[in-house]
Amino acid sequence: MENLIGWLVAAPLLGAAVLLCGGKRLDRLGHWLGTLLAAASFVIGAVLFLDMLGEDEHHRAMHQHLFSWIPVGGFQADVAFQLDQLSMTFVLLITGVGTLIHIYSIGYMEHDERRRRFFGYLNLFLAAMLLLVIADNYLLLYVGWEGVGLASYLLIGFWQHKPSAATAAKKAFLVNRVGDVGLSIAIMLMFTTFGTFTFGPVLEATGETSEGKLTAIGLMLLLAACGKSAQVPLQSWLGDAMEGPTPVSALIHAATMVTAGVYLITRSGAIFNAAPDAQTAVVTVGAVTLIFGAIIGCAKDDIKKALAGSTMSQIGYMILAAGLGPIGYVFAIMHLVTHGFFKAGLFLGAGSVMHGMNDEVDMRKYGGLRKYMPITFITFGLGYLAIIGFPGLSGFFSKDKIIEAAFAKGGTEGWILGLTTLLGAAITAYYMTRVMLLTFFGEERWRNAATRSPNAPSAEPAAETRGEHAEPHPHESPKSMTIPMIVLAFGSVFAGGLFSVGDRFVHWLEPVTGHDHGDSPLSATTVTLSTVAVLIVGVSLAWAQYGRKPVPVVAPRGSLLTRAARRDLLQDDFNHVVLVRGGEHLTRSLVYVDHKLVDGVVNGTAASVGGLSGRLRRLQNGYARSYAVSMFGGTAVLIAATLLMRAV
Amino acid sequence: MNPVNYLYLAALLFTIGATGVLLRRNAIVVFMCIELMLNACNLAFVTFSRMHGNLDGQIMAFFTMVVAAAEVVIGLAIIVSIFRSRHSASVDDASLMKL
Amino acid sequence: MSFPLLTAMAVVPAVGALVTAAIPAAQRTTAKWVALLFSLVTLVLAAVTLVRFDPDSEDAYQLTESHAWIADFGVRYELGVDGIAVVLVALTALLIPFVILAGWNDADPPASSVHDKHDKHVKHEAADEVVTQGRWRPTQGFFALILMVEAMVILSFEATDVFLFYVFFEAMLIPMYFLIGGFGDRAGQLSEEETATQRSYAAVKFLLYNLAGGLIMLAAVVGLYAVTADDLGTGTFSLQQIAEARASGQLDISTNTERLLFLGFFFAFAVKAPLWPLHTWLPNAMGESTTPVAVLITAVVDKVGTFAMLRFCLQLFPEASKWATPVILVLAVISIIYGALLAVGQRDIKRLVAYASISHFGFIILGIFAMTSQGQNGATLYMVNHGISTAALMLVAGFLISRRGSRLIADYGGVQKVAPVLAGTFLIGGLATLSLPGLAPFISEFLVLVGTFSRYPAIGIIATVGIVLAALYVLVLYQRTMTGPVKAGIEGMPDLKARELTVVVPLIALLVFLGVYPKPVTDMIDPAVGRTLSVVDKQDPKPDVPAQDVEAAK
Amino acid sequence: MTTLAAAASTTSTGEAVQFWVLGTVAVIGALSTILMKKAVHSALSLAGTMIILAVFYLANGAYFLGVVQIVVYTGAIMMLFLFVVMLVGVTAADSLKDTIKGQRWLAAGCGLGFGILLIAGIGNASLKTSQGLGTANAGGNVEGLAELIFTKYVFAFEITGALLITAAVGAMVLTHRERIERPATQRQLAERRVRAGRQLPPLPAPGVYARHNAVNIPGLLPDGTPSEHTVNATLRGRGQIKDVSREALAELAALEQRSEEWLERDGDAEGGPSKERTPPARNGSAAGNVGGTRAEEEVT
Repeated sequence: MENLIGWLVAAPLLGAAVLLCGGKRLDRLGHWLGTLLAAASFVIGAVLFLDMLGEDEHHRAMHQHLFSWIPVGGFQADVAFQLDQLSMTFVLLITGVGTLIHIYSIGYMEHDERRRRFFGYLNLFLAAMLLLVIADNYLLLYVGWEGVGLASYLLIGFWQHKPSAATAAKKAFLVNRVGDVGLSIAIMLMFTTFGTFTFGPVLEATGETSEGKLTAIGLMLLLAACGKSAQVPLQSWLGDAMEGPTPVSALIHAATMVTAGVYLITRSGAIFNAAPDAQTAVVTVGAVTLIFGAIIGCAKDDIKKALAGSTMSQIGYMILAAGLGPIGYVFAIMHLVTHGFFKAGLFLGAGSVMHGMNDEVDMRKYGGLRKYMPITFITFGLGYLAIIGFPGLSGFFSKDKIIEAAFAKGGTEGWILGLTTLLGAAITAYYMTRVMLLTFFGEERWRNAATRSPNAPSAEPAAETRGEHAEPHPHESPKSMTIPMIVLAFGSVFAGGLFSVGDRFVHWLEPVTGHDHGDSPLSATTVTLSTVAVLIVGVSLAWAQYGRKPVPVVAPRGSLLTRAARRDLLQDDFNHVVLVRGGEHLTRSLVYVDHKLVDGVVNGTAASVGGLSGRLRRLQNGYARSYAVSMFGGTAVLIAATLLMRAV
Repeated sequence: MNPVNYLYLAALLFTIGATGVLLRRNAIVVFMCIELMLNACNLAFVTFSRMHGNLDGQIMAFFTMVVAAAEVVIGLAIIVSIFRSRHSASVDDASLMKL
Repeated sequence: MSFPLLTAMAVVPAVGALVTAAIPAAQRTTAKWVALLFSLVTLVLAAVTLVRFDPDSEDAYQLTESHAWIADFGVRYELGVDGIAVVLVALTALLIPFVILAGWNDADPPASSVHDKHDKHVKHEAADEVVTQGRWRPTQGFFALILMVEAMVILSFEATDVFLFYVFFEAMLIPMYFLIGGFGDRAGQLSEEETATQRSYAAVKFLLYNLAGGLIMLAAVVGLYAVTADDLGTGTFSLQQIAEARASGQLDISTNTERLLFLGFFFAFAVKAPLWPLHTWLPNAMGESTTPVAVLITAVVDKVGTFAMLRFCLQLFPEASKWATPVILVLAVISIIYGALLAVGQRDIKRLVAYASISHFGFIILGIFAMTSQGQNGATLYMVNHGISTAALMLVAGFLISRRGSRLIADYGGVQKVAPVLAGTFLIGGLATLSLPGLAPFISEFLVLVGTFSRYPAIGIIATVGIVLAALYVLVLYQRTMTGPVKAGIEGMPDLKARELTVVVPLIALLVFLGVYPKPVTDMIDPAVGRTLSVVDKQDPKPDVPAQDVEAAK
Repeated sequence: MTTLAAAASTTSTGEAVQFWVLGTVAVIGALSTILMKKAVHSALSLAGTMIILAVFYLANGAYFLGVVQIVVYTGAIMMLFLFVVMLVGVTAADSLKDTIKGQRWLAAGCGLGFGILLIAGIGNASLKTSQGLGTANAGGNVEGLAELIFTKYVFAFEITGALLITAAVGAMVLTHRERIERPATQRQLAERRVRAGRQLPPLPAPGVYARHNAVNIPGLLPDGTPSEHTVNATLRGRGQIKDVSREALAELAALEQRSEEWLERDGDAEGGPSKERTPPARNGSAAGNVGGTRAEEEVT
């Protein structure tokens, strides 16, 4: 049974290899192959899951050792897998959602001539992501870590002929690379500290080491997590990443890859538990991002960017939860899973809307679409209710638990965190309601929005193929797209309940992450009530602003905060001014220095030698008499010398 | 008076001769200067032989003369042939050593 | 006395060079095939050597050969390979066929070259070329020189006699000089004359730099002889003898002498493996020469420098090496960052790769002088991987350049749309250069970093910045050339041809394989590195909480 | 006896006087050798110096050498020099202004330093005692030398002889002009001249016919100006050309003036003409003849 673990990765990897190397002859059925292999890996995951359920909960972890990877002196890295409950959760989420999105993409990418390659990349992503979660040591995890980075790079830049896409892809990879540096340094620290970087030994050995080292490791891991999970200060790439095709945004930048950071922190729980300072850092990052993302989400008019903002803030929740230690790990993962469902659903819904609206992304040019695309409306709506935490839906359970845990952290810290999370919940409710209202309710602004700017921020090339007509004809998407949405909608409705009834999920993960209920200053009910209260506040605010009065097609100038938020709270400008400009100047000047200084010194010496020899050459003027002079002078010198010697 | 004075004279003549070699451009004159130097040496030899009271110095002078004769013969011959080819007896005109 | 495998491996290409050069001007193609054939034979021999080599045998050098050469000066013709050398020899033998294949048309008379911008110019220039240098046979010369270089490089990898090594270390320069100065890719933005002057400038610069290094080294070599002559009675150049004498304490060099000698050797090697600030010859040389030659320079010839640091600097002068370590490490780190930053600033594809190589050589040297098993294993592995990855990237870049006839990044754009395979291979080469996990260079780079970090944390951390910068210059290069709207002059650019694919695909396959399963190579290298470290008597720093012990405790 | 005395180690005052006087002269001669503009003058002053040296040899008891010096050097070698000077036909004065920059000062400096060094050397060499040649020359100076030459230095002597012979042969070889190609025939020469395109006819003879016929006098062109081609290049080089074109014209002018006078006093013709005719006759030149003929006409 354990030998199956490898196949989780192998199947999609095989698919990627075949699809990318296969060439044109695979164009016809390439997408089916890709989907099939994704599904296959889901089936394997399911089988392993059942098998795992068979075991008693403390011996559920499975291991598979393939081969010794880098055996160098004391440095022993193996290609070995570890599949415990935590990994299993991810495996199911990744393969499940992944498969659905493969199916969705069949319809979505129908008109793209490079669909085969798209599926190749998707498979590559699945492989890397699975490797990331089932690796049994940090180095192998690192491979998956960068692998998903590569896949995301390829997929964001899938429409490479669009400079914006190419740039966004590059940005994403670079920012991630910064995070990766953190991870690699963390690994080095582990190696120097523990002499190994396999999960088991490292996490067991944490007790013996100084807290300082652990804090350092923890912070480095946090840096990595920030990069991958788009947390402040490395969040800037996520918004641009929306340049990629919508399924990609749904799979990679909502459901799975961006949550890798949460996985990393949860996986390294032991380290963080032993390093409170690192935990504080984690919590702070989470809290900041939570609000940060939410604010951005409120201001964006681009539907995908708005959702991206919300992703940021939701992951902020998870990171925060993970930062709370044993109180929070379980809920972090739980929220991660539910979020995987409803956010993927929302994105697919958004994709479906754009599909029907000639790839218009500006929500101000939507409106009243519920009549035209009912299925999308319903699924999207369920997703919406889930994310704002409407009682009974999955988002409610997971988020509520996180808020509780935040309070349970105790002390002023607990209060701050708790209130932050509550505020976050309110804002979430606000901006999601905004999205909902702008898209599906109100009058049909796309009618009078006669002409759209030919190049909308993320016009997808498919649009050109479909031809630009002044007025879009909203229509429901094909089955291949709606079915996955429906499935995900189910997930987003019931998953939460399923997990939290009788704390199933807690018990499931406890052996891996450990769990304890903190001592919450507030009772669960009060928290729940307050959550609902802020939820209502948020919704009603949004209703007051967008539901009652008509929405201007052209965005109003808005307050300072709004404008800042539209520009991702000036993060990009900062990067541009400080990093890009500065970098350019640095390199330019260095090129100059290299040419003039380092090279100049050498050339200078060469020139001087040449000049000297030129001067010496003049002495050889070919006149016998001047040679005679030198001879004569030489003789004189000799005589002088002899005389001196005799004198001495 | 001490015969050493002859030596001083010889030195003086030798130096003059040498300077002449450096100064003049006419090959023939240069040759004469060389002769002058040789003669100065001869004078020195003779003086030495007188001081040491044996004739070896004079023998040396004798040989010097002979060799000088031979040298002059060849040298002048060379000058003549050079003059034939280059229509000039100037030393500087023969500055062919420079590329 | 068994079959002299090592000698054979050097003799075959040398003979090949002579044969190729002897082929009459008319049969250009035959010359190419002959050259390829000989290089392949060498490759086979190298394979045999790899098999015959026994990683875990006791003695330092295997397959040794030893004959008296210049008895009066104790110079012997001594060959022998340790794990490191054998791997590098194999690398050389492996790369040369690809270089030859890649340069298949580079040395043809320009008239026949596919070319767009200087076309007329080149044609008429070719015409009078035919007129003027009637019997000059560029093609034959090109391939003959390449084989010559191969022979010399292999010998200098195998030589265990310092003097013998020195001879080939220097002799290498001559064919390289002609390769750089004689054959340019006709892709300069300037007129033919200007490019010619540029090329000769580059060639002379290359020669002067390396000669300067070499001469200083010569002084050191003589000094070494003098020292051994003093202590052992009879002077010797043999690595083994000196090492033994050192071990037995029979030979003890005074600290200052040792340091001076070390510096003499190191300077030469630092020039060869361009270490900041001695690097400036590399961009010119690589920029002006044809891509195969550029590959030859950076992937093969420069390796001799780093290899020699490992074999000679460390083993002959352990104490001095330790003494110089801090400075060298700093220089190496500077090389890493500096090279990467300049790569970002380049406008010329080949120069960009050149600066990237400088950065990578910084990593190699860093690994060597970190004096940890990870570091040195990583460094050696790095030599191999860097050879392969740079070859892949550079050769693809060469194909690209030959298509467009320009080296400027600005002239490209949207290639990915017209020539997807080319773009794909280019991307993979680039990803290898930025050492993406799963491709070979990642392992070596990570090993170097770990090795450095475990002894010098600060330096290790600074070096990791190089990773980000690498990503930056590679991706910027890829974005500017391959993505975006199709630039003028790119439309209708043909995709990779069969010959080019045969060059690139094996390299990429190798990259992936070594990235996933480097064990065969590391098994070769590890014992040799262990031996080197024992000579320097350095142990890896122990982890403060060995996790194994913890488990044992449980 | 006196000679022996002169050869004695203690130098007599007479010798001292001789030394100071002749020494000065010798130095002056040497200086003029290197300072004279014309090679001939240098040669002569050198000869003078050598004779003085010969005297000094004698004074130092080297009778044989003294004689040899006079005979060989002053007699043979210097004459050889003079011959060469003449042969080369020295483009006489080679100016002393130096072609090589600073050469003169360099040379002077070197010479001075060198001289100082030499003299200093001799000065601090301990050469106080000097036993004369009395004993050595006891059996006669020439015999003494002969004894040495034919015993101790015999090989050197023989070799020197060989050297001399070689030198003689060498001189001959060098100076003997080897004909490489057949001498050009007259036709070839003519053709060459035509091809060269200058001076087709043979060079004009020197001298002004019937008046001057010396080689150093250029012939006159029709317009009365002297022609360069008529005189030997060497002479021209030496600047030893005697230009007579002016005086011929002057004489013509004078004659005309005189004939004026003739025409004035026509009456008396007795004896006068004979007296008058002499001056033109004195210089038997063309002008003179003209004058003469005219005179005869006048007579008849």
